[in-house]
Amino acid sequence: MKAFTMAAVLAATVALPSVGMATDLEVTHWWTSGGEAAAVAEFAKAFDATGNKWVDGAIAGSGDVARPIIISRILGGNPMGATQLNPGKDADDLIAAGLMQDLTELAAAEDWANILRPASQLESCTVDGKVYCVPVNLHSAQWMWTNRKVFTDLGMEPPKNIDELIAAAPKLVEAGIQPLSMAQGWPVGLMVNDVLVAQAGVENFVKVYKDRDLAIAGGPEFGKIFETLANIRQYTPADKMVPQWNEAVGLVIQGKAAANIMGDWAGGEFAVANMVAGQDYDCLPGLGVTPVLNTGGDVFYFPKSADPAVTEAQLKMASTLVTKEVQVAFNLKKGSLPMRADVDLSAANDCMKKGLEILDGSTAVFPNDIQMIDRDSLNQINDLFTEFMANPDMPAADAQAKFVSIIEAAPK
Amino acid sequence: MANKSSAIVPSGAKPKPFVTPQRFLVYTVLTVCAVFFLFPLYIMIITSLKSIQEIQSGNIFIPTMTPTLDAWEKAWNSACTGLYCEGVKVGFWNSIKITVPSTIVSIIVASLTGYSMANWPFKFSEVFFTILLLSSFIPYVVMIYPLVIITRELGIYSTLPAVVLVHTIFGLPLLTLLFRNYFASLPAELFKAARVDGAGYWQIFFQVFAPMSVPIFTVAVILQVTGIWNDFLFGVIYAGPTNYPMTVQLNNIVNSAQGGKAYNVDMAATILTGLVPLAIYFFSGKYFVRGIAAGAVKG
Amino acid sequence: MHSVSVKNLTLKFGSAEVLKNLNLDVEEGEFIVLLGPSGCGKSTLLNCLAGLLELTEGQIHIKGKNVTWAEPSERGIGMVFQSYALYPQMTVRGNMSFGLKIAGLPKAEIAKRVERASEILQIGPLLDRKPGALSGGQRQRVAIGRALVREVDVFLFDEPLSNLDAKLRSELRVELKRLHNRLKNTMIYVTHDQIEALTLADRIAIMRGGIIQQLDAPQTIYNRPANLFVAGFIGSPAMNFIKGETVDGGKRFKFGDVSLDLAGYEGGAILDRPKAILGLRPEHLTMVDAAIPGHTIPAVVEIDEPMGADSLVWLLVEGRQMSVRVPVEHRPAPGKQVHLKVDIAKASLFDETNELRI
Amino acid sequence: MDRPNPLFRNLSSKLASLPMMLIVLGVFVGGTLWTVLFSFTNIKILPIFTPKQWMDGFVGLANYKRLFNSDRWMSCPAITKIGQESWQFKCTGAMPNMITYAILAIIIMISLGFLLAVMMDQKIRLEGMFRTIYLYPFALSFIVTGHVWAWIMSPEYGLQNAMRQMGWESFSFGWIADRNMVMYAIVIAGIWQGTGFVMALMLAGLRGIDEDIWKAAKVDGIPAWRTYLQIVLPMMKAVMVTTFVLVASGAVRIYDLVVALTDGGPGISSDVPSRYIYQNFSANLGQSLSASTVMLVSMAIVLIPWIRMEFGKKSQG
Repeated sequence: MKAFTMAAVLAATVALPSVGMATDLEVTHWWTSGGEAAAVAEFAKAFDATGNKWVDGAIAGSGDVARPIIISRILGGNPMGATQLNPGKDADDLIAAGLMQDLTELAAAEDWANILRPASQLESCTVDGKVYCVPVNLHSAQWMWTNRKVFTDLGMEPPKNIDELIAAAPKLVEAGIQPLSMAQGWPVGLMVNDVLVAQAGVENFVKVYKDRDLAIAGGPEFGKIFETLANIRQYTPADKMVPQWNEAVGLVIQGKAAANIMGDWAGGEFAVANMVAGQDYDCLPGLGVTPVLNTGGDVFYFPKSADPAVTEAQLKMASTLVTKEVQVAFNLKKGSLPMRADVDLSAANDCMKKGLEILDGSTAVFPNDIQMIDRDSLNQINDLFTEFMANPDMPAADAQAKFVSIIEAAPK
Repeated sequence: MANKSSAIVPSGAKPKPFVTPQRFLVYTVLTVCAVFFLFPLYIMIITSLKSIQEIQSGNIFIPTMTPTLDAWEKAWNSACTGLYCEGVKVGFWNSIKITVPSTIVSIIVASLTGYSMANWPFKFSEVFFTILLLSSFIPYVVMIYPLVIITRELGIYSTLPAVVLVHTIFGLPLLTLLFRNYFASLPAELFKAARVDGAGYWQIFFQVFAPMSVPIFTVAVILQVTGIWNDFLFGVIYAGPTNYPMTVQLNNIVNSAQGGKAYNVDMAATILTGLVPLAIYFFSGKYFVRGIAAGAVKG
Repeated sequence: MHSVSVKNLTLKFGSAEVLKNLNLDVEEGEFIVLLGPSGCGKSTLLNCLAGLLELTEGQIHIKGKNVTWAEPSERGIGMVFQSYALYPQMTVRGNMSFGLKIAGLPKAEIAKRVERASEILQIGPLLDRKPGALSGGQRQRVAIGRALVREVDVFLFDEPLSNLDAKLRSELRVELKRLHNRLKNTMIYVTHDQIEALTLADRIAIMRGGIIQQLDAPQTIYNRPANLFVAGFIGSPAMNFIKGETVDGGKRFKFGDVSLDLAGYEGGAILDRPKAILGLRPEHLTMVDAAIPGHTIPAVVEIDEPMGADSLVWLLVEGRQMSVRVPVEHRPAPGKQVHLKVDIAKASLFDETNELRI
Repeated sequence: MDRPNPLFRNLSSKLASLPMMLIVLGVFVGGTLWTVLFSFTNIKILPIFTPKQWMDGFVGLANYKRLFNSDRWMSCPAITKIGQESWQFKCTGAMPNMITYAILAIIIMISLGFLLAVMMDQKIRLEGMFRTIYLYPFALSFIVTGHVWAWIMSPEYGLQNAMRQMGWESFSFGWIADRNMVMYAIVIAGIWQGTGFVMALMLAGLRGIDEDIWKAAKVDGIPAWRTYLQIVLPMMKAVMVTTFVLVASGAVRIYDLVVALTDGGPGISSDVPSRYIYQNFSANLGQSLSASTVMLVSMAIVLIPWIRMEFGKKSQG
């Protein structure tokens, strides 16, 4: 442990040449797409304005690439000042090992429990009554994005839900347009989950994921949805897949594809392309079937530092991230919803307003998947879904059976 | 050694004075293969010279009529890698800072190890060598956390020495094999003569063997520079944020699209990042073959 | 005091015993040749003497000093290798002075010694060249020079002439002998070439299977080989061997229908041995036209090989081949029936069971 | 004078090998032990190292059970065709994919590399140019190789699209999106990247062959191709061994190329063990460790006897 602290001190002094008022904080995150980078810039601007310095440590490639790097850094005794990390079970181990900065005092002083909503977000940052991370936005993954122009050009009415899209699909294909663009990897899993929750309803979905209700997971209703998915997969053949989610969104923006199923962060890409919601494109929460949204979101953790100046800067940053102005500026760019209800969102676009409406209705709101089940099981589910959607030979019943067995094996 | 390098001239069948069907076949096969090997480079270069509109509308195989170096400029100077939009150039010196000492240290360690294995074997040296060879089959990724702990305990985590150490470790199996084979192929009598002359371990290495080993050192340098320069993971984990190599920027550019994928910038960034190892291959390919001829052939 | 003394030397590579309990004493100024077929352990023994191989058991003394565990350079030896083993990146001068520099000798002394050795070997003009620019013979001279400058008592030669062509080899052979006469150092010389051994050696040690079979002056080895192996190995063309038995209380050697009188044989008690081998060198047989009972062997001429000064005639005796050296004017026609007269005083008789000379 | 303490024999050699010994023992052996031992625990995201943590997290063979039950790692369903007696096994998953890749890559790279080397050895003109062309891909990282080839082979943008644009409407090249062909697409990219290096090794081997062999073969009237195959090839054993170690260790560890080229897709049909290990690495370390243990053990079974045979015998100079 001695070498550990020594290394930490050493690293801290190396990383921080000037011990004074201004403290450099390195921030790791995997936000490198256009909309994301623009949003991060708002954070950086606000933090720099406090007299400290945001040192950007972006690592593209999402969690799989970034997570081992983040964990290594923390483990190695030279942690970053702050880091994006999925809330929930991901960080539990790190907290249990005492490697994360406790934010409880700050949270109490600023009354986070009351100004941040929904409560579930702050809860996922709370372990044994202590707050360890700061939620910065609310994301929901259940959106279908359509390019209006594609449909109007073909003399068609833009679809209001996924069923209408499927109905229109043959005509789109005929016109040489991809009905549904799709990116490889987790976007496939996201889409399958979206279809599941839209068709089966929030209650059943949460029962399966959170309460591990095998009867529902293996039941006829889910069975039917798997059949629907098997039908959809003809429109997402492997040779139409693109590597990144934002490329898939890009196809919709360019009018090469009619629709894409993606989280609200896709809105940031439309914004960068200067498209207007409700006019150039439609965003349909709950895939237009039932207006449901989950409340995932991004959070920042602050690895513990031996340097009090760093700790101070960390607390400053945590506080900055949830101030009103920063929340508005950031979320408008990111396409996500702010954590605070008490902010002025007149500048928000149609999509965000739709989201806020649902959020206030709250019955249609459900927790993010990682808050209900562990990442390992999620990965397995994702494997299953990507394989199911890519393999036309895999019967829907098989996929459902495997889904049930993963749910069954997941640790409670 | 004169007779060694003279063995580098072609030893195949004598050339015929006229174009025979056989030679025609040889050149045809070589050319077809050359086309296959050049194809991706061609694509990379012409794509990097196109504008984004041209890429989206056009055929990837057809070169542009209006080449532009904009993408190159952007990739080097202003492509966004997260918050910063300074292109790949920011990591260039870091890559040098990592590559140079890593190459030197790993080659010193491996050459001495190979020399010991070949000329001064000791008890269990064969066992160590076997484990070393097996280690070249270990998936690197499982070694990440143990190495984090090791470098942390050494007090060097997140510094240049840590990444130098890691590259030395993962370069060791292959380089040791090459050096061992090379030194084993040198005449045993030379080693004996030096010992009779009173030269010890270090004197033989530095004064007798090292001057004869330029070819194999060339190979080792080429292999290590290429591997280390292209590395992303170790650099990002062990070198510390102040030393992030160029590949970190490349990864951020290539693995994320900012408002539609800028393939031309991707390609330019790719070529720019690969320029150092590419240059080394272009200029020293001859010594590479020569060096391997000296090192890997016998043993 | 012996110059070099090997005591009970055993060397094992793993379980293989390469040298077996070997003893060898070399006198001051003596030229010893280790001779034997490849794999007999002669080079291995030399490497042990040089300290390049570690013994399993036994001791080595050089000039009365136990050097068993001493470094090669501390043993007072110089060594010359078959492949010359010159350092390719150094000049001839560099090669010769390398060891002296390591030993920390003053520059003037090094220059003096290099000067002297190059004068002895007549390689003065080559001093600033690199080995790559030298011919094989020149390289070997440099290699010898490198041993010479060490000014040691014992020189070890490991097949130094094997890489040279026949003409150069015989030239350098003579030169080596001259060198030995001049320097009077102890020289231990490994070769598989018996001509070199016979011409150069004061004593030859014939080795097989890690054991010295016989250590004697060249003439003794030639005339009185201690066993069947030595007899067969030395001499070109090889000695003729005839399997048979000794009868009449060791007075006669009988094979097939032939019976030879053994009176005059120089050796031990012959006795009656049911399995004996008579060894006859081709030059110790004469071809005669008429049989002399008890002293000749009937034979039929097969072919002959004229060799300039004399001719080697191959004959068939009882279905086996034998060779006879005859003056070239006495070449017989093939198919001719002849008789071979045996000079029993120069013959060797072996017991087939233990292969030792009787 | 006594026999010196064997500990101090070749002391310099031991000292110089000390870094290697420390690395072998501390990193390779130590890391492998850690991998094997903690593959029996429920270690999830944060790595653990102490015996107490090991005891607390011990779960026996649970990780291995899951590994071998996972379709992603390996599944070998037996297929009976109607009217046929015979059973067919078609294995899918990361492990069979890697083995397919390794076998193909080793065979094609070595034979194509040898063929190219033989042709380069015909005293051709422009040898330097050809050599550079074949060798340069080795200077590029797998990530780059993967991205470029992904693009070339992409049915949407790549070769297929281009050919159709140029009027060859029926041209079809969609391996990368075809779950049955995708591994071959990866093999193509792998060959492109590594064959030049193999060629260089082989060329070096050929140049080390004694000239007299050619004269002898010519006198005997042996055709050139037979000389290469039956005389020269067996003489190049050492270079073959080096090449094999290089190509095989690269093929077994293949990761970046797959990630950049297909990211395991379509579905998980081009998954490989290293990718499985890497992905579990940030979610379920136990799985990751058990998968690499399986990989290491299977490698060791194949390699140890061979290494002992190949390198053990040369211990005496």
